[in-house]
Amino acid sequence: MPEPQGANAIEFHNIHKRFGRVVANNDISFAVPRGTIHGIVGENGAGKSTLMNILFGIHQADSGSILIQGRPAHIKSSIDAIRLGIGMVHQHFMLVDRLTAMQNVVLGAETGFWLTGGVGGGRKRIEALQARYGLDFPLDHIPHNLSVGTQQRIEILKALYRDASVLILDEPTSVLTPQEVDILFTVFKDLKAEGKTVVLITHKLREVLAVTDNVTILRQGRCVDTVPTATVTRSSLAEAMVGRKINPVALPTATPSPRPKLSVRDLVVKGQGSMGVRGLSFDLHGAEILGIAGVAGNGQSELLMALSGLAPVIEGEIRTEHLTIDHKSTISPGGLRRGGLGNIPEDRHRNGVIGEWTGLENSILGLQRSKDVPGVGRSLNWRHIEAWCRDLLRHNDVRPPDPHRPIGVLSGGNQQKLVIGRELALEPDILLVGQPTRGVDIGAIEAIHGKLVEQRNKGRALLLVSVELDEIFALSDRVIVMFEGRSMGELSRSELSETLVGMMMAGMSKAEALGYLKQRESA
Amino acid sequence: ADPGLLYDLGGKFDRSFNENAFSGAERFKQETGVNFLEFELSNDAQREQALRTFAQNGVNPIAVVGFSWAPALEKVAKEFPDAHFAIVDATVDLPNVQSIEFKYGEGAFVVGALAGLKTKTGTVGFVGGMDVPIIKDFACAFHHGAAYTKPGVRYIENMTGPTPSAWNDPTRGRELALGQYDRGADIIFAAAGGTTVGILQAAADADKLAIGVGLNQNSLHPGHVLTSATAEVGLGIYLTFKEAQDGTWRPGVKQLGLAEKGVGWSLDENNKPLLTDDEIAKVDGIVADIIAGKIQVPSYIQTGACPAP
Amino acid sequence: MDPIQLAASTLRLAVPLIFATMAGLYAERSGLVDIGLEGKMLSGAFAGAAVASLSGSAWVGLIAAILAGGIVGLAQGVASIAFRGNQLVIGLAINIIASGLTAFLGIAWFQRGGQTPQLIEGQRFEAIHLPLSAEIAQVPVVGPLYATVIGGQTILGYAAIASIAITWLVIYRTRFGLRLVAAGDKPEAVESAGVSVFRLRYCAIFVCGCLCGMAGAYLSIVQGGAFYRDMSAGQGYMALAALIFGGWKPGRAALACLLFAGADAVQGRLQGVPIFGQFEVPTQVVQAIPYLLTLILLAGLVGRSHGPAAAGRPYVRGQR
Amino acid sequence: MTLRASSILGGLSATLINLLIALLLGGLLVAAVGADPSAALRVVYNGAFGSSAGLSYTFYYATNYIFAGLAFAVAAQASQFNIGAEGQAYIGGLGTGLACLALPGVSWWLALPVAVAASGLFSGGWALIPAVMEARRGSNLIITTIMFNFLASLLMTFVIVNLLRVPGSAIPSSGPMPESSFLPRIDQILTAIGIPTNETPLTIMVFVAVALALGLIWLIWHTRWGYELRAIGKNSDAAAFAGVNVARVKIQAICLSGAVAGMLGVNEVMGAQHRVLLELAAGYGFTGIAVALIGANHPAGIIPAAVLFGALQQGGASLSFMFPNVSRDVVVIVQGLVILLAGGLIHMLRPRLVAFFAGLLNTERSA
Ligand SMILES: Nc1ncnc2c1ncn2[C@@H]1O[C@H](COP(=O)(O)OP(=O)(O)OP(=O)(O)O)[C@@H](O)[C@H]1O
Ligand SMILES: Nc1ncnc2c1ncn2[C@@H]1O[C@H](COP(=O)(O)OP(=O)(O)OP(=O)(O)O)[C@@H](O)[C@H]1O
Ligand SMILES: [Mg+2]
Ligand SMILES: [Mg+2]
Repeated sequence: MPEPQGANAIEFHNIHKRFGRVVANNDISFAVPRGTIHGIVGENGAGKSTLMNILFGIHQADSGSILIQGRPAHIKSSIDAIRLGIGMVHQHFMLVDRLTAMQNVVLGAETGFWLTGGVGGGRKRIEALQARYGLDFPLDHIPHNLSVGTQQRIEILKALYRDASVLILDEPTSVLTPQEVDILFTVFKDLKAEGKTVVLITHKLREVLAVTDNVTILRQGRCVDTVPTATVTRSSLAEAMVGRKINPVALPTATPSPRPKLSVRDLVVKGQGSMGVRGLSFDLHGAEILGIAGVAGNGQSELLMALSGLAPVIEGEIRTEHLTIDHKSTISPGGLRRGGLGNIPEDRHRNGVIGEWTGLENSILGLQRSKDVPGVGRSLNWRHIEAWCRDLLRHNDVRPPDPHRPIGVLSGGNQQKLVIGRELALEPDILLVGQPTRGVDIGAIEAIHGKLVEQRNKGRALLLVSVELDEIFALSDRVIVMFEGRSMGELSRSELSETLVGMMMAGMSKAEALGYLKQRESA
Repeated sequence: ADPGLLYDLGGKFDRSFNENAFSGAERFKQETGVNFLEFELSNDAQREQALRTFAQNGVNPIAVVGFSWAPALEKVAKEFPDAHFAIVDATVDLPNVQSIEFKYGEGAFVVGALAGLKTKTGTVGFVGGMDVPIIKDFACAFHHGAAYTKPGVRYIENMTGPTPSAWNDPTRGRELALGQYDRGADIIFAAAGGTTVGILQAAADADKLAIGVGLNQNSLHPGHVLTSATAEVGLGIYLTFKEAQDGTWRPGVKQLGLAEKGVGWSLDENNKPLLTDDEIAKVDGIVADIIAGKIQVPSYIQTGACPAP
Repeated sequence: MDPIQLAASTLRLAVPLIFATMAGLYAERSGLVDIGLEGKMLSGAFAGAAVASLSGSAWVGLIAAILAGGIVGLAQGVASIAFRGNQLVIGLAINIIASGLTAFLGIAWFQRGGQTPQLIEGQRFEAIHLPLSAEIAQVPVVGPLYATVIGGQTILGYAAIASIAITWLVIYRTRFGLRLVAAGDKPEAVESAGVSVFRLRYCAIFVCGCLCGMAGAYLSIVQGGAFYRDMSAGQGYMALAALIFGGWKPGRAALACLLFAGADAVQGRLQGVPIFGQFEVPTQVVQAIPYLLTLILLAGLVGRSHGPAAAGRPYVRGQR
Repeated sequence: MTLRASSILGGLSATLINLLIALLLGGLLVAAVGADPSAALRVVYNGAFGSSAGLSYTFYYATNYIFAGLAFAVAAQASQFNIGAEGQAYIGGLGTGLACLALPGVSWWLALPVAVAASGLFSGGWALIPAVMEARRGSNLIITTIMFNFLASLLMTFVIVNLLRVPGSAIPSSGPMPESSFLPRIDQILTAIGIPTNETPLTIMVFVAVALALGLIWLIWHTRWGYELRAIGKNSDAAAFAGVNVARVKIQAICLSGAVAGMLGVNEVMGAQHRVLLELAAGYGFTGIAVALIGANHPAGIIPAAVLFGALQQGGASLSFMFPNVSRDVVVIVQGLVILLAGGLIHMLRPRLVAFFAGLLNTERSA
């Protein structure tokens, strides 16, 4: 690690980077002062990850230079970056599911040839670091079975284990619960207090305002501005990023349909790395959005899987107008779709799109057995489908609206716009919505929220599963809080409060939580 | 015109009948100074093509090795009535084809008889290549030969494998032979092309006896190769080339058995120490009896089954 | 069937499989799919027999075999790591080229159809007779077991057993193994942890080649006593099957090798044995035993096994 | 558009350059055995393309490679690696043989559809167990199909030697097929229209092969079933989420792959050999894997790759005829080099060439 010179931990000078014809970084220059927390914001595809990947040696800049601790750095690979004291927590975690948490931390920084005494003597050091920064995780578990928040702590510790003095985090909070975010920010502050530097990429402006010292705004590959956080407001930041004003969606009053479109009774679903669903009942009516709140891993995913026909119902039943699913009569995802169900998956990469395919091919994924898409039948008429796809891309503001581009090269937000557009296109009666805005920029969030509310207003029934409380609060007519596979109670829109929902998410029933709050108020 | 030789799929150096044929052609070349053409197949479709190419180029006579050539030869020989052809191991009844057939069973019977004489454990073994009729024929005759000199002899049989690689898998051959020795056999007859050397190797490694096939393989592991059941494929090729050169070439069927010295058992300085004069005399007696028709050698190919000895 | 002899035969048949399976384990664990085991075995077998017969020493032959396997491995590495070729195609090509080239060189150097000269005593590894074998030979079970199963193997036989233990140690107990396993599952993670995936994979494919060379040396120097064209006879593919069967784990894969070898040994001994009194089972049915056994175990016991997640995917830095 | 054009141009030129490198290396080998490489190359070219008979042989081999390549590609589009075309074709050959033997005196145009159906049924059926094991039990298809190749060899040896063999014959093959069932040969057609041509095993099956390739393009890229198949191949989780019955489509794909391999059996039994021979698939099934991979698992790539392999096979045979020193091993090595360079090392030059053409096309446009 170089001896620090000057006041800046990192300086970017005129960084350029192109991918084919896409200019990802265009003449970017700014500095990150040592011992600060630095935010980077920008729309999807603005070039944030690219810049950080250049810093970490994963990509090489086409031109421009980087100074680390005041000295010119030639970062050819991550090995160089690590040697320079840079640690990175990637947007998609770099954890190996075949290794334990501890092995993951030690990987590449082992002390000797033999892995004796707790993977090369690393155990003691890890435990010390865990204690120092409050980064709790079980050392001998496989990361795959741990919550995302825990996985992230492993990643952070991995960087600290290598004596990182600069820590880069790419959208670390997009999958975290509010509690986990709090823990994370405490860690940031501890690091800052030790003189370390933190670079934070995020789409959540609230967090930028809460925790950063300075913020850099990127737009379409260019650096718009770098300013002290104290001088900006949420709306000024948003405007700088998107280039226009952002308005929260309005939720006009609506009357839910009298008969439920979807009824779930005493549902039990086997858990996959969590407890699963353990007896859940609710009704979902037309013209309403039912929000399912809860810390990730409390059975929401299993609920969605069962409702999609991907996980068997162990007990209880799911009933729609045409179908009943219980432990005897299973139904395939195809059958459910035919029964008028739209489905926005939680995990876009895994379930929502096929990255190597073009937008055209992706635009009928899941609709391939539908009778309502022009050109789709036993044989496919791609000319007709292309016309439909162009409409879809245009109506949903997918950028670029090119049906022949592989979907994988689009930014996450644009992929998500395509998925949502596709699932809404046939106006299904019931719509399952899982984490609709994960990793999506504020402009796109506005658009997506608008689409969902529009469907509700048209009388469709929407089940919204999200770990984002903001999102739940903004969109839901009613909210069910899930904890360990059960409902902690149902709240109407007027009852919603962050403290109440937070307590229920931690495992208190609605009655207990209300009682506790009343007690506290009177005290 | 130069003569030509077309090998079967096993290729020129299969340590078996193709190689034997090659050595016959080489002998012809050395003695007469006349060159010969040759071709190794890569697949069945090349048979007709190879025959035609040779015939069109005036190669004469054209000898083919192996029964698999019969259908192709039958077709092409008709197209070139002026060319002369010879086929080993099959009969093609055409006025311009000489068919050279070996009575392999007679040779196998004789080495079987020798094995029957020599076995101390009362068990003899047989390792074949693939489970195909010609190998069954060897096996059956060998078994009968052994039972002739040692009634009630125990007989074990193995086939190396299901694909043509069975003809060229000495390591498997060795293991199968070792297995047979473990099961009590002390003499094993190998009729498995290139796999045979593995069986002979096993005999040397286990200090037991084995019988070679095709060529005289007695010298490979002296003291461990009891004898070899030879078939003079090379002689057949040599003769057909020579006859054509001398103008004495005749079409028709040549049956080469013990009487014609087309097949036989090899006796040389390598295996002499293993045999007593009495044993040699007995085997020669059996040879004479077969030639005289006093002993009938069973034929699996004809009957589709091997009668119990 | 004498169980002692059966065990000894199983071990002999298992040796080349074990070497090749361990070889494949290194390659595949590092993220390189290797169907070129066959070709590397063949190269090793040829180099081993050729050099042993020229030099007159089995040891020099063995070293040549290891080097030949290693060099072919590195070439395969360059093609699949640096040039990011399709690993299946490269493996296939290696097998085909090795089959042709060994025969070609064999004919050029030794004539006789590419067969190398028969190795004589001293040019081959002999079975090692353990001390006291003769003395306790009379003790039932233990005596023959000691003399022919525990003892009675060649040096390469013991090396094969050792290769299982060493592989286990390397994979689970060393830094190299940790990184290797990680590179096969998530190379990006290894790179972001500051370790070169390329270097790891080159190491792995080189070790793989060396072990294949040893497998080949066993075929030619010990078993065949010479090199014969295509003498590996599909064992590289069987090794691959054993590797998958054993879930890419050293111990289990070695067990799979023993299973295949055992089934093969039993098969050889069951041929022509009348079952149910006089009824003679067709040879083909007996020969099918190892394959059927594998299928039944695969369907019944093993089920879905997950190999290294990144195997077959060329690693490109920063690709998403 | 320039993107697409430059990537196609780059890919093509990379393939051609690599092919040249492979041939150059082969030339060195030929020179090493004392033959003149340029003369050898001429012999190979003339042997493969220089005469109507040579051309016919080239296309006959190509027919087999097309079938085998398509068989692999069908399943590979669903990310299923069917290594079993060899055994499936072998069993398909049995189906063909039985169909023809059961229809003595029935002319070929009636026998062909029956034989195709029988072959497809046999070979597709032979693929069914591995397919079900893969889809329902997760048993690795590579292993199971390797095992089934061995089992096919065992079964066929038994059937041919014990059931189909002409009694009293030493030849391990069935008797000849009824002459009425022989497929019309292209040389007959050529001779009839005034181009006298030697008899070759090239029959109308070559048209069947091309038609099958076109049919598969339609099936895989222009039908719902093909769409679902490809979805499984790219991301089976997403496919399941989209309502694809993953297990069923996988089984269908693998069985179809087997049935396509069976057409190789039809070509060999009804077109070329007119009997059921031992090992009638003769390794085409294995080489077909390389053909498919070089052809990027797409029929449009498989056909040229198959012709290339056919030309190598046929040209290689001419080479061995003309140069006794050049053994068939040399031909095998050159084949291996072509697979390595045109298939395995295609990325060696491709990115550079794509970039080169992209630059070229861009400057042209701006000019
Ligand atoms: N490896 C790559 N190959 C081709 N294009 C790329 C690659 N990586 C990024 N891009 C493109 O570069 C641009 C910038 O991407 P980048 O990932 O840096 O955006 P981002 O600001 O991190 O977006 P997000 O908020 O969605 O994470 C995008 O247009 C993207 O499509
Ligand atoms: N999306 C859909 N909407 C309406 N009917 C459908 C849909 N998908 C399938 N069907 C019909 O439902 C029945 C059973 O569906 P199944 O999944 O078995 O399809 P299939 O008929 O096998 O289609 P394919 O032949 O393409 O596989 C069929 O008659 C099919 O036509
Ligand atoms: Mg990003
Ligand atoms: Mg269907």
